[in-house]
Amino acid sequence: MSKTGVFICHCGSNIAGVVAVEKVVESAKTLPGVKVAMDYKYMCSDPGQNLIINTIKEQALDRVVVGSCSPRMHENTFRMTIERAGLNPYRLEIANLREHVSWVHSEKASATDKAIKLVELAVAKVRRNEPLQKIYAEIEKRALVIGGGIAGIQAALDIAANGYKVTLVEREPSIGGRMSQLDKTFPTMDCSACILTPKMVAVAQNKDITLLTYAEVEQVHGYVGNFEVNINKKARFVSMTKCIGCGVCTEKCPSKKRLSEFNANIATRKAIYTPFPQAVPNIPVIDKDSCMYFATGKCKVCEKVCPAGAVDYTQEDEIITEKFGAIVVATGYDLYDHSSYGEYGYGEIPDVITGLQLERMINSGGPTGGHIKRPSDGKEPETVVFIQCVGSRDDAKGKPYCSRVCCMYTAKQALLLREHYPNSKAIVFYMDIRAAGKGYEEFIQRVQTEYGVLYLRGRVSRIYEKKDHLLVKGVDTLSGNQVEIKADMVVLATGLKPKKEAQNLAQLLHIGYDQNGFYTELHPKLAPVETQIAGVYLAGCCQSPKDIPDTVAQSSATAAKVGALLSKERLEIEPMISEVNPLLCSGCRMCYNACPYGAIEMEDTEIRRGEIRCVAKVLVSVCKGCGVCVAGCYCKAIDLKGWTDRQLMEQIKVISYC
Amino acid sequence: MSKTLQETARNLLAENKVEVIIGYAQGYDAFHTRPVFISNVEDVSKLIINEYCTNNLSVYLPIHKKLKVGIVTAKEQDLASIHELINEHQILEENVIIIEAAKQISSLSSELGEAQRDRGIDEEDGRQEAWKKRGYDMAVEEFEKLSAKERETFWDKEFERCIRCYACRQVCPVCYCPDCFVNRTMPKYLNEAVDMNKNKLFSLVRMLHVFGRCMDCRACNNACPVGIPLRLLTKKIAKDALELFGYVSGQGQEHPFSTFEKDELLEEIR
Amino acid sequence: MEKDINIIGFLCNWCSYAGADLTGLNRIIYPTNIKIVRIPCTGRMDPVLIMEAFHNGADGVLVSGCHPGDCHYTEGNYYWRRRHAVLKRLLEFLGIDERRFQATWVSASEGKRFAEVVKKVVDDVRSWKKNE
Amino acid sequence: MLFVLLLQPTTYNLQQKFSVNLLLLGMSIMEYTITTNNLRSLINDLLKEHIVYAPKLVSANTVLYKTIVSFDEYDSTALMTNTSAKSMIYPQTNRLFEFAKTTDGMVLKEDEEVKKSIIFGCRPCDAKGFSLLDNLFDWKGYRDESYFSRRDKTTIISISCTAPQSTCFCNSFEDWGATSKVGSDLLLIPMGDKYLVEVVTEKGKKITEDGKYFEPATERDAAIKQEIEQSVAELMPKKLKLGEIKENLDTAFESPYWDRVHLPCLKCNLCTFVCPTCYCFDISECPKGYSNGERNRTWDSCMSEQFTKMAGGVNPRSDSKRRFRQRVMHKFRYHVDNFNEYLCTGCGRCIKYCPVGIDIRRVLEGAK
Repeated sequence: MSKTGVFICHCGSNIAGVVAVEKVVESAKTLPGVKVAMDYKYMCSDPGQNLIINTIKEQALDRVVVGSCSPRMHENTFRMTIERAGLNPYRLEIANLREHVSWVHSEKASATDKAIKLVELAVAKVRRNEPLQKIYAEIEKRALVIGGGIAGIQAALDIAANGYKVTLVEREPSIGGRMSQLDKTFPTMDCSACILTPKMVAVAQNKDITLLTYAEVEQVHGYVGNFEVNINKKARFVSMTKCIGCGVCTEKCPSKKRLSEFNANIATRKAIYTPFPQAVPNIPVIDKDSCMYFATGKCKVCEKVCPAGAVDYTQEDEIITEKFGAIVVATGYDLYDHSSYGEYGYGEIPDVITGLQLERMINSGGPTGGHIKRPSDGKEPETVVFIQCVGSRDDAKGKPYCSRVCCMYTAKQALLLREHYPNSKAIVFYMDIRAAGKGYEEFIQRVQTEYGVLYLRGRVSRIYEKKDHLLVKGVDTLSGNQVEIKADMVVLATGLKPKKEAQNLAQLLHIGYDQNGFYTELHPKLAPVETQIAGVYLAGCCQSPKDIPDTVAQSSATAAKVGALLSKERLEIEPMISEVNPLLCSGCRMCYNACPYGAIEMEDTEIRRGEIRCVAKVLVSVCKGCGVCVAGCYCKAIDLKGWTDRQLMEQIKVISYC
Repeated sequence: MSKTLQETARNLLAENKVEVIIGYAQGYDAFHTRPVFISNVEDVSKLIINEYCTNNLSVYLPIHKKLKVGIVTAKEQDLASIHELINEHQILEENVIIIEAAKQISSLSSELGEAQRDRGIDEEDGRQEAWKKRGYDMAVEEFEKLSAKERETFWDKEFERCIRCYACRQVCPVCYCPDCFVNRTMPKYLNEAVDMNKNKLFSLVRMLHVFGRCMDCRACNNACPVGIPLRLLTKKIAKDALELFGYVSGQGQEHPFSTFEKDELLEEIR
Repeated sequence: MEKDINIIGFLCNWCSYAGADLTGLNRIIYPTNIKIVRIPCTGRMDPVLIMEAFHNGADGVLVSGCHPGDCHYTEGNYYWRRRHAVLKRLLEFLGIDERRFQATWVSASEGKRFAEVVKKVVDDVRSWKKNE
Repeated sequence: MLFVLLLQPTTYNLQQKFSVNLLLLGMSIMEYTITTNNLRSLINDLLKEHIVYAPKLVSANTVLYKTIVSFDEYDSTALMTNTSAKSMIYPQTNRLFEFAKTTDGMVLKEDEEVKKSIIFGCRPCDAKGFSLLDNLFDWKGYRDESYFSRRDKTTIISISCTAPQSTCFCNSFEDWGATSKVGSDLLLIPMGDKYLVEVVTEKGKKITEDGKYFEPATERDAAIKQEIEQSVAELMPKKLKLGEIKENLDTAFESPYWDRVHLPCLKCNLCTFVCPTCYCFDISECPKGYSNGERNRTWDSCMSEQFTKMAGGVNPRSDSKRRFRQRVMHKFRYHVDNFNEYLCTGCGRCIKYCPVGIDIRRVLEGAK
């Protein structure tokens, strides 16, 4: 017979005010297997915990039931308590007498009856609680960072600084991400490239960082500490080792029709190209789709001109499989496509451009050499209208959230415009100004007062294409007047949205994403960089829109988490997971097919001497303990430790008999 | 017909393609057959095939999964059972040679009512009326129209006489678990004491376990010594599988319980 | 006195159990007839446990989990939704009154809703028991 | 008369022995006739003070012994019920006692007094089953009170059969006859619109004592009875040579025969549960809450894997062959060694209902 101790907490008057605690104690004493029952004012307090510890020792208890607040509150507290008394921490059950009794029932007699029943329930369950042992797994002391923008770069550098090996995977030919496309950064107006490039170079030079550009994650198996990842290194058709980065190939390439992604489609690029001059690695790739050789079999100009003989048309995609202990997801964002806005011309008016396009024009290294030119006629615009919240805070477009950076980048661009062209006029249509960062509000004020940018609170209802200008009709809600502005160019502050492949990656990693497609953190307040999949962390805009300082801060936080994980000698895994009894398993694979985590393996096992059968086996470190396999097992060969059928049946019987 | 079958069996055995043939032989009278295991060429003359071959022989395959077996199938459902067992990794496809007799049988048996054939016609004594009156040949749809109380009364009466001999389970090709849940003692799902509620629980759980795997071969229905209309239940689960998940067992679809769609059954639970 | 009705609530640890905790935090009163059994996930819910509950004399069974898409284990509740659909129909086919077996989704933030759900289930089971 | 004095015995044993003696002594058995209408009245009268079990059509093709509330519920057309009459006296679930933990310790509550009952319309093969069970449950000084508490209070009114089925093989046993009386208290032999009534035991006699429904049998009736016996005998299938079979079985334990013959058997418990003589049981506790419960004796079956499975997992009869052999050997060898009678009455239910058509006659004849 088990020796259970029952400890009922008054929780001040929270429980004792409604539940007749002494009656619960008396009734508990009569339950089979209960050796001692007592109550105390605050069981979770130090004296309360000591009472439990001392009673366990004095009475040689082997199981404990605590009648207190919700197990979600103090289960861990009391587990540690009984562990200190030398018991297995899993031989504890909590009867939820506060949230489920005293706080929701006012009638004292029936509340007490229910409390008695709940204690009986816990006693019945704890009788079948097996002592569970924590499971330990080895940790692969390497991290994978997916995404080579500023978030990924920062995370990779910080993890490496902690002394761990990092592999940084970037889909584009160069790392740098969105930040490399920007001209200046708000509110300090530092040159984006000037602060980013050193970091990019640092990545390339760091011996602990393996850089895989032009590569994508294809498959992820395994679990925290032991992820096995297949990475597809796309064929670059240029040898990484031979290429000297002279750029002759790009210069001579005859195919030049392709729009440059890096330049936000306002310019073209060659078929063999590096996205931008400061690219890391500075090695071009051949874009198979626009290359003449791959289309027609003729050309081979690049191969002919290459002084290093680095061009290799026979290169093929290469899948590399590596093991990692932790994964950082830093896949960044896409910009909202404004072609769904009829009032802004469905994206078909050439002189209505996006903020990023303006950013590329204004950049002195950009295709226009730092001059703002109207796409329609190449003229420098005089009056530029900026429209904020395009694809942000717009329920009608399915984008209810604020993209957080548009207010600031619009202000920055207006400032740059005014700086470049003192005669120009900048008019900003806004809904609200959100300038909640350090120095942000001051910046907005400066833009308005020092740079004379006109801010109109209101929406633009329509943009008309006139002969040589645009007619912007809108409303100034502060004055209540309809306004009509003759503008030379309109710049849309398009919002941020998750990468379109974000969902695929989420499914590969089994991480969640919200209704907007941003990855879900484990807890919005207390675990903002973790995901529900242990060992997978988030950094940057893939989690939610954020500016560069926040991104960098989050990346460093992520790196700290990764460091904390990788620095452990071995990994502790909750033991409340599934277990197969091979004797009972028929090998039908219901569990194998259903497991959401792929935690079941089919394995030939010698179940009795001389009898080998292919039966299910739980991969302890992969199993998360959801129990889908248990419900699906006809043979009842699989059970969930800590939630066994035996435990639940005891509880069912206790309730049903009342 | 039996002659052709015997010839096929003889060849398979003689050419060592199989170690044993599982087929049908004459039962205790002309209206009954019994499963038979033939491993000697001399014995193939025992094999017969006729409209009374109602057993689903695939139930023997998991038991003899290591042998090379030639198996006679008398019904489409028997054939489907074999495929299901292969899908569920209980038998190896290469170990089974199917001797299909289903088509010939179906042409013969149309003359007889299904129920009559299953039970043997020697008991034909005017009780078909009672059969009808009690709803034994009732379609699932009709039965569903009864009130909850009527349905409960019906099944209470039926399961009251169940003797828990587990013949229904033992003859079922997909009830191949090494140890049925009813045998489990920790916890004990079913007590040894036999009463209506427990009998019902057993059959209900068995139905859930064979959901999506039952080929509606009628083996359990025919095996019951006290005539519990288990067919009504197997038809019901087949109907639900089709209506809810567009699933037909034995077609190699993924089992409804090991997969899901995110945007299905939206009205089921709110 | 006649025995009052007796309902087992199987609540998933992550959403519905937390939701029921929130009901407590908000001090919303509901009937005492329900006793809650914590389960890790509705995906763990083996139909045999529900049948055992009825068999052992429970008047009603409520199973509640995370809303579709919110499952802590991503998919557990989708599996449950399928099993539930089949179990519910089979129980009804065998004449178990539909009011006795109910399932719902209650999130961790739906404390008020949990109290409403309990009240509804208790009322339903009571109305069934009356006509028994 | 002498037996009048002996009529008052207090223990069942004496009563039983006396009844048997009556037969063995060859004393003339009291014979009456009863018309169908009177039989109806008789049964309806008996219903007032007895629980009456009789074959009743419970569903298509299913006739079972059930308590009846009037004679009209009795189904006279069925040759045989699907399950044997065994469960009327030796129920599948037999509650031995209830227990409750109280402040005064454990309190046992035995079952309430068993009511007087009648099994009506029993076939001789089922009735004979009871005589086999009687010997078994009262063996070597051990008397099973639970069994006899019902047995003593049950009167068996059998009705002989006129048309055997192809599965019947009761004629293989020595004491066979269409009018075999073993185990019955009263035997009714149908003769058109009336029955010849043979009083077999004192319990049977008590029923006829009232007299108002019975008429003494005539010589003509006796002649008809003989005709019936003759015609039924002709309808019976060929007899099994049980002596020979027993001898074969005595040496057949290790025979390779069992390797083949068990193959179709799927190890359900059906044959043993429908059998009028299979008596193996299991004892289990059924708890109800923490402090109450009951102890039950339930049928068990040597066909089931659990039957011989031990707590540690060892199972001496783990495979199909051993269990199949056990059933055959027990009925036709071991039991004969112990009791000098076969544990079988030839009712043929195991043949008729076996889901895989195993015919025990064929199994026995092939055993070597």
